[in-house]
Amino acid sequence: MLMPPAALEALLFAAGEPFQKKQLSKLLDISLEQLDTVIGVLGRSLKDHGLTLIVTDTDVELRTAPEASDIVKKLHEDELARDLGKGSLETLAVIAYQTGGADVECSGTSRGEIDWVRGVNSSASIRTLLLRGIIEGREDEHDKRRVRYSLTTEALAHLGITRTADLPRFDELQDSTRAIVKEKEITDAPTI
Amino acid sequence: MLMPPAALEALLFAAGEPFQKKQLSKLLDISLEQLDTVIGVLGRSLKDHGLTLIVTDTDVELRTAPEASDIVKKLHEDELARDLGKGSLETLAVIAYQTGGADVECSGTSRGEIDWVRGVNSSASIRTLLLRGIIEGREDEHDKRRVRYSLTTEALAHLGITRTADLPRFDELQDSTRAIVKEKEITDAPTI
Amino acid sequence: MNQTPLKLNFNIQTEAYHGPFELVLDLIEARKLLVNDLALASITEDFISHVRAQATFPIEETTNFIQLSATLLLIKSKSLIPDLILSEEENADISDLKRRLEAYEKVREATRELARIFGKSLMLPAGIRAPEPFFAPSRDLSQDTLAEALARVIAARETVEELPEARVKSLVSIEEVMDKLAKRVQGALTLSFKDFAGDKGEKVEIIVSFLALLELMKQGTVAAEQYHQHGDIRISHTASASVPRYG
Repeated sequence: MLMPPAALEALLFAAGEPFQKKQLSKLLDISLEQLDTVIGVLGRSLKDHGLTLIVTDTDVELRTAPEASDIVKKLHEDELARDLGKGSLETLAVIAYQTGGADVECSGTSRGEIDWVRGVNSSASIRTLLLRGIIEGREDEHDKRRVRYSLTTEALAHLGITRTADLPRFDELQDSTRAIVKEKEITDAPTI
Repeated sequence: MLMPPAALEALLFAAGEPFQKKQLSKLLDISLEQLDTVIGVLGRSLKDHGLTLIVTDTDVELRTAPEASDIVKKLHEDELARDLGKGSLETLAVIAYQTGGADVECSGTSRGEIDWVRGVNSSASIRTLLLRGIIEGREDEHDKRRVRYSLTTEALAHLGITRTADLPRFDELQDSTRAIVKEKEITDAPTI
Repeated sequence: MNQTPLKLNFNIQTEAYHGPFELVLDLIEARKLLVNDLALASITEDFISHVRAQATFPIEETTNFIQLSATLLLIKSKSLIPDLILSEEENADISDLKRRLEAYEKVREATRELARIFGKSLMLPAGIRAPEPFFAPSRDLSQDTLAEALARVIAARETVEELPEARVKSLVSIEEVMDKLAKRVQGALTLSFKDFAGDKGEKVEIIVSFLALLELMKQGTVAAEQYHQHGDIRISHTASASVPRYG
């Protein structure tokens, strides 16, 4: 069995954002007082580690240690200065061409559609594009759990266009892309 | 100053996705051999913590520990692992048990090798695994037209293990499979 | 076996799907045998009945099954008539099949191991912090690189979908395979008939009924019996002196 401090660490890590103490005590099935003890134990065990706990009256959060700020900053600079690369460009292209055009019925592209067209998992690419402000996600009107991605206005400006329909070979490439997406709807069935 | 294992931990946490070893060695300004040592040290220091390192030939990723599975599942109930179909699982097994090890000249498994051992066309299964991010394809170093597939950190995370060598009965099931495939490469016999 | 015809290549494998190797191993395991010539010879009829009962395999899978049937029939024939001379290619097919089956046995075990642990202990990645959006484009982001990227993706899909076509060429019917083999076996039998004198008379009988069996299967009569996958062998070489029941 996992000790409470380790369980707390796993929860905070997977959450990625501040976690309410109230909610944590429920999840871990301990009292708020016990939780404070557990937070103390975890905090001390993170000494000499690259992570640290930020604790307020109501919340707890796992963060990179302040001593690591230089190297983490270097990482982000590195990430932002880098070329997008093949995977992210393909992902962006699917979003750009699949979205928009004459019929505005289809606003944005879902992750499942991108994965399907590319034939590989695109989570990492979507993450990169989001972090760089090139795409943004919006809740699907029909399915609240699904997010649809589209290009940001900054990205359009960078490309020197006002709408994606101005992209080269737009009609042709959009038709092919949408035909592939249709295929998905037909075969969206049992796991293989 | 932050020690390299702590710096590595901070970077992996901040990245939130698999990190290429090559890129890490550059950021930390250490050699790949040194990086492997640092990975080992960090891995051991995470014992009794809620986090763990997943290491493949090319990548490292920080993830919640397998023991924390039950508690973190409460967080993401909606996006829990869907089971894989039989064909995909079998294809995954072929790839999993042939990858890794120090003496592999070519890492990864080609589609031809998978078909050879399964006796059926595996493209559908490979596609499913790619879509779910459980395997990734890389160009064969010797034959650019051929793609070789290997496990991602996502695959290991679903299997609850930190490296391929921890697969159940790995030595027993891996060695024999590899010996057989090697033989095949020599004779390069026609299909069935 | 629950096999439904499916429209698209990437949907071939339903849960109940049995590949040809799997079928062979299931049949061998049901008889508690190890993978060797003897075992392969003993499951040949069952395997073929099975293939014949499946009218709805996707075309490419049918090729795999028929090619495997052909190799099994060779092994069977050779076990009945040791004098039957096999070509180098045929011998290579047989040893290749045995190697693949050995490898596949391991894969099956590995698959069982993975099925046992897959998804049981999930290890989650670090949660994604809501990004503070600030725009950071790159040098490789332009209208043209985007169009190229998408064209590349579309082209890659097309080549993937064209691949299976090439394999269908080798398609032959199981009847052709049986016909050819029946002729070979009959030929070998005539040539070496004198070897089968005396105490070997029993063997002649076996071979003759094997040929009769090939003929029956060709006409579809045996297949009409619809074997249960793990069911009894109604026709084996020990019982083959009696004509299989049908009708």
